[in-house]
Amino acid sequence: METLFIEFFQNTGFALCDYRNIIMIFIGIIFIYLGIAKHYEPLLLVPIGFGMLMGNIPVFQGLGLGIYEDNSVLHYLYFGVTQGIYPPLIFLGIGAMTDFSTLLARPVLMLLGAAAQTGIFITFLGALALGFAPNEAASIGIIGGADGPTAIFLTAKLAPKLIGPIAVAAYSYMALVPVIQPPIMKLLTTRKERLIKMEELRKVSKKEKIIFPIISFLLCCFLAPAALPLLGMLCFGNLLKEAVVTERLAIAARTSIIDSVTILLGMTVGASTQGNVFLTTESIRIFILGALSFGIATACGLLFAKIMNLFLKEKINPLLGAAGVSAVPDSARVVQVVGQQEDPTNFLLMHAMAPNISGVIGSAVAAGVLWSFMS
Amino acid sequence: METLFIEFFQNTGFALCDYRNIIMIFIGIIFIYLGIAKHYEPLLLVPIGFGMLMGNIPVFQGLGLGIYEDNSVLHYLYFGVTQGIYPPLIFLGIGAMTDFSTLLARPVLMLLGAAAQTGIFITFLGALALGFAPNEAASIGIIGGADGPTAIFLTAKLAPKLIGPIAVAAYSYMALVPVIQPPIMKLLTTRKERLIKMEELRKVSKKEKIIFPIISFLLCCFLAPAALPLLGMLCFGNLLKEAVVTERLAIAARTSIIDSVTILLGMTVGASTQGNVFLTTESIRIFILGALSFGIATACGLLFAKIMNLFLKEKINPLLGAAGVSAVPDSARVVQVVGQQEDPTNFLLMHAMAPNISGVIGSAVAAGVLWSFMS
Amino acid sequence: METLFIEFFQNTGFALCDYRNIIMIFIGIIFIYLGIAKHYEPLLLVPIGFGMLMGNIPVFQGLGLGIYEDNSVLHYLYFGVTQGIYPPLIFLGIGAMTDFSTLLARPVLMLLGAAAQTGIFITFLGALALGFAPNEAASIGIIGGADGPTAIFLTAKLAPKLIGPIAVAAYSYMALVPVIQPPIMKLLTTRKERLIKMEELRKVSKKEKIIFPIISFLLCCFLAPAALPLLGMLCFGNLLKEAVVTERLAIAARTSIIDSVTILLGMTVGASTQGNVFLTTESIRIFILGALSFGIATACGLLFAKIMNLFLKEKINPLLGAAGVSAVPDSARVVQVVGQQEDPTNFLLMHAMAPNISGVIGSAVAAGVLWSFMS
Amino acid sequence: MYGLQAILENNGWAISAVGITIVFTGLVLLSIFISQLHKFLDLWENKKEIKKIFKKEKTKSIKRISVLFTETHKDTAQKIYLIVQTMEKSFSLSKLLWLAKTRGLERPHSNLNNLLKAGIIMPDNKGYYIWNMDMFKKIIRT
Amino acid sequence: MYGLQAILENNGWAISAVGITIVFTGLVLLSIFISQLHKFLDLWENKKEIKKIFKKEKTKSIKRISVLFTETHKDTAQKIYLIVQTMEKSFSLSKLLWLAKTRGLERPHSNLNNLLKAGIIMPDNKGYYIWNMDMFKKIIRT
Amino acid sequence: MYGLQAILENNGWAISAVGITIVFTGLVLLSIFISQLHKFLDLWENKKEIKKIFKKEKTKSIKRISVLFTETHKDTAQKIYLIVQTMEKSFSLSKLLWLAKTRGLERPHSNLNNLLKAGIIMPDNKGYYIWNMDMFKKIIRT
Ligand code: NA
Ligand code: NA
Ligand code: NA
Repeated sequence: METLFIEFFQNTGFALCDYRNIIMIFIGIIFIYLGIAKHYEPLLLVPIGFGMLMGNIPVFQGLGLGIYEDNSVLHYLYFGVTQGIYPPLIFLGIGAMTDFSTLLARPVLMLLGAAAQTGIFITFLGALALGFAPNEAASIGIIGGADGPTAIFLTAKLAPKLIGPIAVAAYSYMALVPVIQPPIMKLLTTRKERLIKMEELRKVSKKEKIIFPIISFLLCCFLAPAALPLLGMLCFGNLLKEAVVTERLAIAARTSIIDSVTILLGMTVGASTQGNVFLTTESIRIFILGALSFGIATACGLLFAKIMNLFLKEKINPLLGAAGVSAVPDSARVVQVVGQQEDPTNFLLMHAMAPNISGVIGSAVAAGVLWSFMS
Repeated sequence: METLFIEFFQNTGFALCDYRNIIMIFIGIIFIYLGIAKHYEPLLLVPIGFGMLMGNIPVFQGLGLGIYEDNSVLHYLYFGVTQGIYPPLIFLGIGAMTDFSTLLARPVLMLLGAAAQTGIFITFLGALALGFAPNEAASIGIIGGADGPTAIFLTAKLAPKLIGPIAVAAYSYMALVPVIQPPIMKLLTTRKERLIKMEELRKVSKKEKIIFPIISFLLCCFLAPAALPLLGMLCFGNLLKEAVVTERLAIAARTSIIDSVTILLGMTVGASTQGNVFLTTESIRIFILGALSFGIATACGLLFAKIMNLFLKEKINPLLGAAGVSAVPDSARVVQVVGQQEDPTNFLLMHAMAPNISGVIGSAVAAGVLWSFMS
Repeated sequence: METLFIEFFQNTGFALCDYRNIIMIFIGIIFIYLGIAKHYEPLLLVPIGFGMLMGNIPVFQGLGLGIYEDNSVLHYLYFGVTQGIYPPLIFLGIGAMTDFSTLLARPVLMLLGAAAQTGIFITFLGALALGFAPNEAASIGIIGGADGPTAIFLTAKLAPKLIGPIAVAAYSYMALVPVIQPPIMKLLTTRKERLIKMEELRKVSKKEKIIFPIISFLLCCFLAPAALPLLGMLCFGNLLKEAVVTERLAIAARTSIIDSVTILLGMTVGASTQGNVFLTTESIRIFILGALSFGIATACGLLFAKIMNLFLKEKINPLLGAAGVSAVPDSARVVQVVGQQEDPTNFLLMHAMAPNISGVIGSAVAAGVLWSFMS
Repeated sequence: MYGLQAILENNGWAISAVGITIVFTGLVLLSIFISQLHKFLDLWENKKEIKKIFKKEKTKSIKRISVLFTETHKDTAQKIYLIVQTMEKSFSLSKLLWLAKTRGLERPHSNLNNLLKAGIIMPDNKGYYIWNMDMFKKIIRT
Repeated sequence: MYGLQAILENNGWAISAVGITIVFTGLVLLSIFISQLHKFLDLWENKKEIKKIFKKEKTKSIKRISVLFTETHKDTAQKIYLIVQTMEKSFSLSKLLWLAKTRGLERPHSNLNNLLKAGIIMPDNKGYYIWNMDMFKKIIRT
Repeated sequence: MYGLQAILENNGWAISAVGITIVFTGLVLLSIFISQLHKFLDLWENKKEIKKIFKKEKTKSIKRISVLFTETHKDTAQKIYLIVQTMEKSFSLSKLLWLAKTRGLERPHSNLNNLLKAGIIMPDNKGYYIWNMDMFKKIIRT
């Protein structure tokens, strides 16, 4: 019986524990804390954080417990991540809950959503320069797209080994948008620019809203066919929403489907960060590049807005450019907050939704382009 | 960089595009239009229509984008169609939302649901005569069952290659029930017959409703065991509904489960209609036979009702026979409408639900029989 | 045509039928009856009962109808059982609907939940003595854990062939808790003991509730890593609930996810009881041992409570010990009922929830321990 | 192969004939069964009903009348009702007891007990209790 | 390999340039399309509207006035409205007919028929009917 | 193999003993931890509370009083409140501003600004704003 006790003890987490597991568990708890106490993207940080705990319980190999073991429950649930199935399903739900009205009312603001994607490609170049292979560099660059599902999808297709660090980096920075963006926004704009008010948006008709997902899907996917899974589902979800007659399907998409998938995606992405796999110098470089990518994307959006103002009769508030990174809807809210710091009667939120959402489309297209070039 | 541009352009949809893709995209838009603007089965036509767009974006092979490529997202979601998993899940939901009261109150009307299935077998013979192989002929015949999930299920088991055209034909004709059926109904019935009023239905007790799904499942599946997956789930769903104590499971079945599966089934069935696979003379023949099948099924139901009237003391309105094709609940509504064109105070809807629902059971049994004979 | 008729008839359930199928169908109907008419765990007994009907329709082999055939729909749905995927998902939902307040308010009552698990190990010894292999004996012992998902999970990992009988035994006895437990409770306690009143529970703060799932997960899984899939999901679900900011995920977990999985798990477990596989002397022995296991677990809980009273200043009502078996929340209700038979003003329900829920944690740990020893 | 030959070769006539026969057999049997079902159930119900009238009704009424409510009891019951009105529809007995104590009702235990026995407070089978207004009116407010 | 060399070697500049160009092309095209869309839709709508004014409006109004309501009819309509108020928003015509019969209304069939023709009772396209209050006020309560 | 021999052979006693020990260890540790948890949390809370009393409360009250409301201001605030009542609970500031302009309020920008600074209009953190009734009563309706 003694031998059994000893044998058992040797298989407990206390005996098997690696310092890296402890670090990751600690990070997981921080994620949970930020989600719950600070309300930073709780729907993502809490599942990822708890997933980190689950993935870093030290387990003996062979029983089928770890996420990287073939027959474990976590492995089955992780399948949707590695095969890129979850991200399109999440996009389906996002489509079914997003109102594209502001974008339809002021289409010129879409360009800001395009400009911010420059960050993706600049980071891609940086990652190449740091010695990453092209497929890895592309996956790192997409962090600047500020769109979790897109980042996971592209990484699953191009560099599956990096899913853990890239997903965690992407979601961390998305959660930290209220911390990262304001200084850059204030640095690159003058007070006078930040005070610019936007004119009221026109009312958009139902027909425009129905036609939009169809056209934008066809146009973008003819241009970049590899954006099909993400953009297709985004537009499909939006069509289900706007068609009204398919309301019950839209409800399913934006409740049970997206919520179930968010739980599974968050948890398994978190669990994929096993200490020994995750805590590498590579991950650290990814985190640094990711932060840069985010910053550059924000800067590109802001600067492009200023360039646009050189040509536009009716000036736009360059703060809106920062919303082009996506990170829906946090970066749009940051624009609102920063704008109101100068003038509390300036309401930029609705206008910021336009670059914000077009940033989602933009990064999906960028992901499609990178995917098709890399494989 | 020029070469890259050219290379990229050669991989865009504009360069890869085939005229058949354009035709299919056009058809997809028509489907969406019919669903949204005309309210023809929008829960099916909109997903199928958008699926057609997704399936006909011209993509380069090898990247894993097309539904017929092994590792594509669409392929994984299509798995539920090819393995016949989605249709039983949809039947679970239908069972959980269907009230069998009228059928229990007037069981004799079930015979009309049986009669309409004759269309399946006549079309089967016609397809054989046109040179289709028996398994294909059976799959084509089932279009006359006017039941999408049943048609998809049987085709998945017998002739997986035809899933696209058969599913699209089945759903198209189901959507077009209000167009196809009325002329046949008016042709085969006299005004006097159409004026027949049905007596009030008796009230059905809770116990009858609970016992019904159990008995009808056991009886039909002992007779035709291959109807098990479809009928089993239909009756299971209905039991969950009628048992009341399992209400929360019934709710899941008739909301999140059926809606999620409807989205995935509709979209992937639509996406399976890639122009080069779909636009064949075979598909055209399937469409013609499908229309015939539908018409014959309607006629069989009507004529059998007239035959029944020769024997019944209390005559039934032969229009009810047209509801025997299934296409729940559209064909029952058509009966109501055509009946009211003669006499606005004649209310046939509730009575038409009986043959309508028994038509679902009938085609599931027919599918079981055909499946067991063909394999 | 005659030959075809005969051939067909030879393939109907009437011709293929085995007396064991009839027995199982009869048992299935009893399950449904107990669920609907007697309200014994209807959410489990109705799906399992109907699943028994589905699994015992006599089918010809080779077509892909039976649950044990590779390509059947039932087989695909059964995959979640055999791979142990459904039980953790159910635990996710249970976590998201359970309030651990009482347990936090009176942690000493957790020991009763530990004590009742002794039944598992005593039955394990009994099963060994009766000649079962260790892996089978462990699966049989877990019936005493009175926790369906845990029993199915462990059996799927250790002795997949026994899933049917063990799951049915576990759920049967859980449903029969109001019949099995009261006599044992009355036998092992004095009237004076049953009259003991418990003091009011203190109010538990939100922070405690949020920290609890994290700590209990880490602590138990460091101790018994193999409890990871079950405990991880239970605590994850509970965290989603208590975090409030993740309410929409908790709703998904405790509605669409748990309900969908319950439908599929119940039905396929029921369908796995094909007469020829299920009706063996082995199954009968499992049922007898299962009943014993349940009884012993109840007795252990009761007796341990009496032992605790020897040391505690403030005595606890030993009836609470019976709730330690889990069978949430039925056995807690039984405690309430038996307590009120002596004194209608004695309210034990809330107090009984503490051992009840800790019994769930206890059996998950026990399952983890057994799993790691057996493989 | 085309036409009638194809049908013959593939056993088409037989399959169709057998097929439609089976569909009809199934639905005819089912319709016959259903048409008899409610008659059978009616018989069964009546049997039970008759039994009930003779047996259960009696015991039930006896059981309930066995709790005697003095005027003091009724008065307390009214007070408890006022408390219950401040609570949710499904209330916890222990909370009610505590509230009753707090408000200084006399012998709350015994009074609640009486209400339970009389069926005025009834378990909702979910661990909570509900107030049976009908019974309350019948017994107390007479 | 590091630095600029790595970028060059992996065709980095070209990929980035092409990539960002495509993203811009897509969104620019889309934004141009959208900005024109509502103008196009307005035109289309107006075309229809104009047609409607000349065609449908006329036929519609004619169609409705074609049902003449005598005072007796109006009286019955009022009574039917009272019945409808006791029913759910979407009601079954057969049930309404039955209720009307039960309450002894004269010629319920013909009266219901008139209400249907006048558009006071309208199908809800789900097999049930709703009461068009506006039409009722316009025609009956004048 | 049966009986005690089977148990011995399969290491049954040891497995059971170890097993039940671990279950107990787990739950005992957990129960000890829980029983200490709320004490620990209380300490932590109190620490914060004490700090708060000395620091934040002051700054907060100062910050709020810094907005001075003249009678004219208060009057406008009352009018704005009437507008807010016609809107949803969470309202858009830009819409409120527009409504205020439409109804001819004087200097709506500056007035709204004051209400924001005074915390009478508060962001709901979802991009919309809510009306803080308590603050409104405290500052305006005094
Ligand atoms: Na983006
Ligand atoms: Na049919
Ligand atoms: Na237990």
